[in-house]
Amino acid sequence: MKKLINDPEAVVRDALAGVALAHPELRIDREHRLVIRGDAPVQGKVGLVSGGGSGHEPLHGGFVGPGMLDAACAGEVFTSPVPDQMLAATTAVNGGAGVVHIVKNYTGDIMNFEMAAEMAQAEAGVEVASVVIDDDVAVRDSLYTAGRRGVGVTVLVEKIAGAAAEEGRDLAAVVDVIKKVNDQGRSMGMALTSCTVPAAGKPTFDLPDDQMEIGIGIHGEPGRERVQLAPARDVARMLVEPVLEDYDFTGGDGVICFVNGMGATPLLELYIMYAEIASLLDRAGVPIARSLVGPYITSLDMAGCSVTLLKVDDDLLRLWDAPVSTPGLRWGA
Amino acid sequence: MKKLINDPEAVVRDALAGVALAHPELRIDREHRLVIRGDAPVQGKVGLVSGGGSGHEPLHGGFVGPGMLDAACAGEVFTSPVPDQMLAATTAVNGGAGVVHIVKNYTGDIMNFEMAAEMAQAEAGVEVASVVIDDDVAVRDSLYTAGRRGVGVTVLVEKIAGAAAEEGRDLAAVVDVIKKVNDQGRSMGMALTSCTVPAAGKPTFDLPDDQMEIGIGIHGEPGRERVQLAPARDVARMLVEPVLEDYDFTGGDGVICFVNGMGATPLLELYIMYAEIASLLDRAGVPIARSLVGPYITSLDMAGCSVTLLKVDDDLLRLWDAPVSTPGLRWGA
Amino acid sequence: MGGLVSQSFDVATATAWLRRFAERIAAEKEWLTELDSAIGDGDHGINMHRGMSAVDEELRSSGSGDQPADLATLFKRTGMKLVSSVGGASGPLYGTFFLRLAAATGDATSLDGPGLAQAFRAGCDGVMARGKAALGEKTMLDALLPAADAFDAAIGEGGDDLADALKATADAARTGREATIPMLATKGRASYLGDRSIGHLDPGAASSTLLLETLADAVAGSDGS
Amino acid sequence: MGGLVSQSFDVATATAWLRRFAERIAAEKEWLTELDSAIGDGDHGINMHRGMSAVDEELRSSGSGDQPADLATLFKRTGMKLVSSVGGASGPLYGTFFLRLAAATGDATSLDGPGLAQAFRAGCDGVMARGKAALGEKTMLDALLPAADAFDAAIGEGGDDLADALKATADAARTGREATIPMLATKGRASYLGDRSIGHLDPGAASSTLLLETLADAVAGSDGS
Ligand SMILES: Nc1ncnc2c1ncn2[C@@H]1O[C@H](COP(=O)(O)OP(=O)(O)O)[C@@H](O)[C@H]1O
Ligand SMILES: Nc1ncnc2c1ncn2[C@@H]1O[C@H](COP(=O)(O)OP(=O)(O)O)[C@@H](O)[C@H]1O
Ligand SMILES: [Mg+2]
Ligand SMILES: [Mg+2]
Ligand SMILES: [Mg+2]
Ligand SMILES: [Mg+2]
Repeated sequence: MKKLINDPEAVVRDALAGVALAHPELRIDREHRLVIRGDAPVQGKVGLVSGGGSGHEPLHGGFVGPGMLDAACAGEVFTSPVPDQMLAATTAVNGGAGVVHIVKNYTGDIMNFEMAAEMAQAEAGVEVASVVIDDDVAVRDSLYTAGRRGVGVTVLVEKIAGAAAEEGRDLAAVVDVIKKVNDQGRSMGMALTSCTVPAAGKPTFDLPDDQMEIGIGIHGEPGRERVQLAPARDVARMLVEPVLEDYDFTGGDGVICFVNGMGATPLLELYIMYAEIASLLDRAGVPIARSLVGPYITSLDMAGCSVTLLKVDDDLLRLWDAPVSTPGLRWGA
Repeated sequence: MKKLINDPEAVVRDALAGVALAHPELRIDREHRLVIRGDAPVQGKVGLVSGGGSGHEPLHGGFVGPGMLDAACAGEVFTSPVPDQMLAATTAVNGGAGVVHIVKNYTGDIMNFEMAAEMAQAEAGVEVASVVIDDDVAVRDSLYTAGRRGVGVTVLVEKIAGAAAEEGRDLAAVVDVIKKVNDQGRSMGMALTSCTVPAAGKPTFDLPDDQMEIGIGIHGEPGRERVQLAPARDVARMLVEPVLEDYDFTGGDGVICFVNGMGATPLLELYIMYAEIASLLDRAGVPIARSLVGPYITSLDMAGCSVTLLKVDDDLLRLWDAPVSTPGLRWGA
Repeated sequence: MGGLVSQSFDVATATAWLRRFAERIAAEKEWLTELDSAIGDGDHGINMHRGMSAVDEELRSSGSGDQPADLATLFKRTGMKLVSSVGGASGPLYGTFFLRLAAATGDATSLDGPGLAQAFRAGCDGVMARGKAALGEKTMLDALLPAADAFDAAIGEGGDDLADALKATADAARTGREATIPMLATKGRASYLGDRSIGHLDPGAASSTLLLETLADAVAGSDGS
Repeated sequence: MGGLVSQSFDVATATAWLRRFAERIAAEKEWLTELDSAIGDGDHGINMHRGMSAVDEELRSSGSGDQPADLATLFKRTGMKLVSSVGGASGPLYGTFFLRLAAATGDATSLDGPGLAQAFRAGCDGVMARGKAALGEKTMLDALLPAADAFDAAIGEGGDDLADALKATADAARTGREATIPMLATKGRASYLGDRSIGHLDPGAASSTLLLETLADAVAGSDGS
């Protein structure tokens, strides 16, 4: 295992120390492993808390700041944080207008956030609303699964909900906009290589030199199928087709097209993928209103990419364009 | 070779197609492989042109936009662009106040930019000033080398010179600020793995599983020495010490501390490195005024990082903080 | 012996159980992680090890005045420690298991066979409630529930001592664990795999089997000493 | 034969040379790239192949009315094509070589031995001026300059025909190329390596040797046909 780390068991603690030093505008709670907006709690504003296993940086800690999250809880690598953390985050950002928990749909995240919400309401009297993000079309949402995984749409949710909270919408309205984004967004990912969890010390799975995994999750969970390596244009098809089959993206004001890198895939390749994806969308009559290209929800050192489409309207576009100032996403401020 | 590409010989063309589609605010000259500010030429403003081999994205094309470059020329992977490209870029951004060529110190880049400047002056009558960036302390600057390589400082130069040009400084003043940044900036990099040039199809060099390369260049050029893998805190020392030995960073208004990812190194690791580097600077009495952490000058799919320090004063800090709006670096706008 | 479940399960035995469980988890960390790599995200051994090390450390560090006076205190501390240190799916599930065990033991300082079987059943119910899963979904419940049934059956027959009953319980857990191999996962991360989850042993069922094996060992050990 | 350098070097021979050079570059692309991987950035074969393919394509596609009338036109086109398609260090260097060759041939449609030797020397001077390098710095000049000297010497002796003179020239390039192995690089990317550049053959010296070998072949071939 080749990694720039000190102790494989302490990567989250050590990285958080770096975040604290690099971003004095944020507040870091080292005990609870929280990244918190410097000016939290913002009185009268709905507080936004997210979190999850580490290893997906910049998600979630890199999305804390004005116009996005109020706090993020960092779990161990690929492991949901624990209720104590979410409780501390919820208390820290409660400005009296309630707190939203943005939860990616994984059994562990759901259960830990559920326990935290019970505790926050019972112990601290904070009004908590939880919204679950489940956008990964690689997984069939049926009785036979834990439901779709939460992946790329989470990034878009955090930006758009952040803008909605910033402009003063109330708890119910912020929850509504999150649900709308989750309903109108879909993702699909792929991997060229496995990732290596530091504490495990070796790749999570073996992928032969001539194969790739289609429908991969962001934790190295195996995907839909393993296929022969193929040119970018074929990979684009394998990702875009299931997304378009699952939801009708035509007829609105276009889509936000988000091409995400899994951690070890350079920007050069992501732009090649973007060109192929854009041309497929064009052929399908889906206009692109905005784009986002880069590694925003990663899987440690995995090589690969994912595509997320979100059908937008005027309101969502305005919220997307609103100023945001976080380490990972910044514009207009 | 596992890459998200179509044709290994056409990665630059294909990626540029993606940039054109993802960033309608930029103008792409596909024939000359240029990324140009949408509103170029800006009358009365000094034009800033840079460029170099591809494979370092977001450098340079991702740094085109208000507050940074006016145009970037994309060469083949790791190969300097050709004079025709630089000539076309120079003409496209000439707003009557002269054009600066920001050239990284590599034999090929120097010679091609030199031919282009000769042509621009002779054929198009544009006043061109060239500034060479050479900040890599891994290379001894002596009679026995082609001089120091241009690496991380290039990113800081493009931001700061962009702000200087944007606020209306003249050609000589912009050149002065670039020279100052180059004089006061130093870098050192390392690699955990090789990169793979698409057209070559296999790693540029072999690096055993238990070794790393200290002093690596951004093209896979071997570095100062190969050593055993070591914890992040030791790697930080191997990078920071030669930088501090080479230039006195104390006594100013602190430094911009830029921890750069080589392409395949995740943000989690970069923040771990940042914590170690910041603590070394603290011990050395070098205060950090600003930080930048992320993959900004990469080497395809190489895993590794580099450290760049720039000693700043009020003027440089103000220029650093000024608004910038490019795909790769954006704030205040 | 015959007809009587004579041994009692007290705080010392329960503490020994938790320590043995922590040890086995440490020893099998790699294996559990490997199982989770095949159908999950490759962290189950790491998660359980983090949690049980924390529990073990608390057990060691609690001074003589701080020793749990009753089983409920011991199990509540264990459950809370697991909830607050493990995360993932297994944190709330194992945490809830011990919190329910605590609730079921009241202020008892020791339990007899039927009492332990009842408490164990309560723990399993807690796992079902928290995870909303049932038998046959390829989870830890496929080791826990057959074990609970075997425990009840052994106690009901009234023919064995507690150590023997727990041996049968652990055997049932092992059988249940092996039975997860051909199962299709319909809960947890493994469910994402669809048919590809078939043919692999569930990591949570593996760690739960260790829980039952160490329980049997701890009681047999205290019996013999 | 004796005392006379009888053959002349005309547009057809020059065209054959460029084509052979393009072919050899294509054939040795991997090798050149491998050499550059050891002490550079692993692209020299790719760079030269891109450039010479472009030259070759232009040579093929130029219709009958578009055929270069004289050597200067042919070499100027070649040089400009290389400058505008190769990039890197080798683009301006090989480009300048051919542009200087063009300048040296004036409006000649063919050159005799001394003329060609003079033009070749002018090309080498161009490479020196553009790259600010000299003999012994582990660059293409370490093949080119010994070749130029050998060419001059062969012509000066006046005892050989052009084909033989060029055979000696190519031999000198090969010897010069091999001599780069123990050299310390002090120009170009390889200089970054310091002592570690020692023990490797310089890629530019390797491609320049191909340039001289194909020149010898082209003249020998046209001689024989
Ligand atoms: N809903 C559930 N009910 C019961 N057990 C479950 C459920 N979901 C997952 N598990 C168990 O949890 C185990 C995985 O635990 P672990 O790897 O630590 O957590 P995570 O899946 O969050 O990485 C699975 O092997 C399975 O036995
Ligand atoms: N200053 C120079 N003068 C002459 N030849 C040089 C000089 N610098 C480099 N070279 C030659 O160029 C070759 C490298 O060419 P190439 O790999 O195509 O370019 P780059 O180094 O830009 O990648 C070297 O092997 C060397 O022979
Ligand atoms: Mg996990
Ligand atoms: Mg090159
Ligand atoms: Mg797991
Ligand atoms: Mg090269």
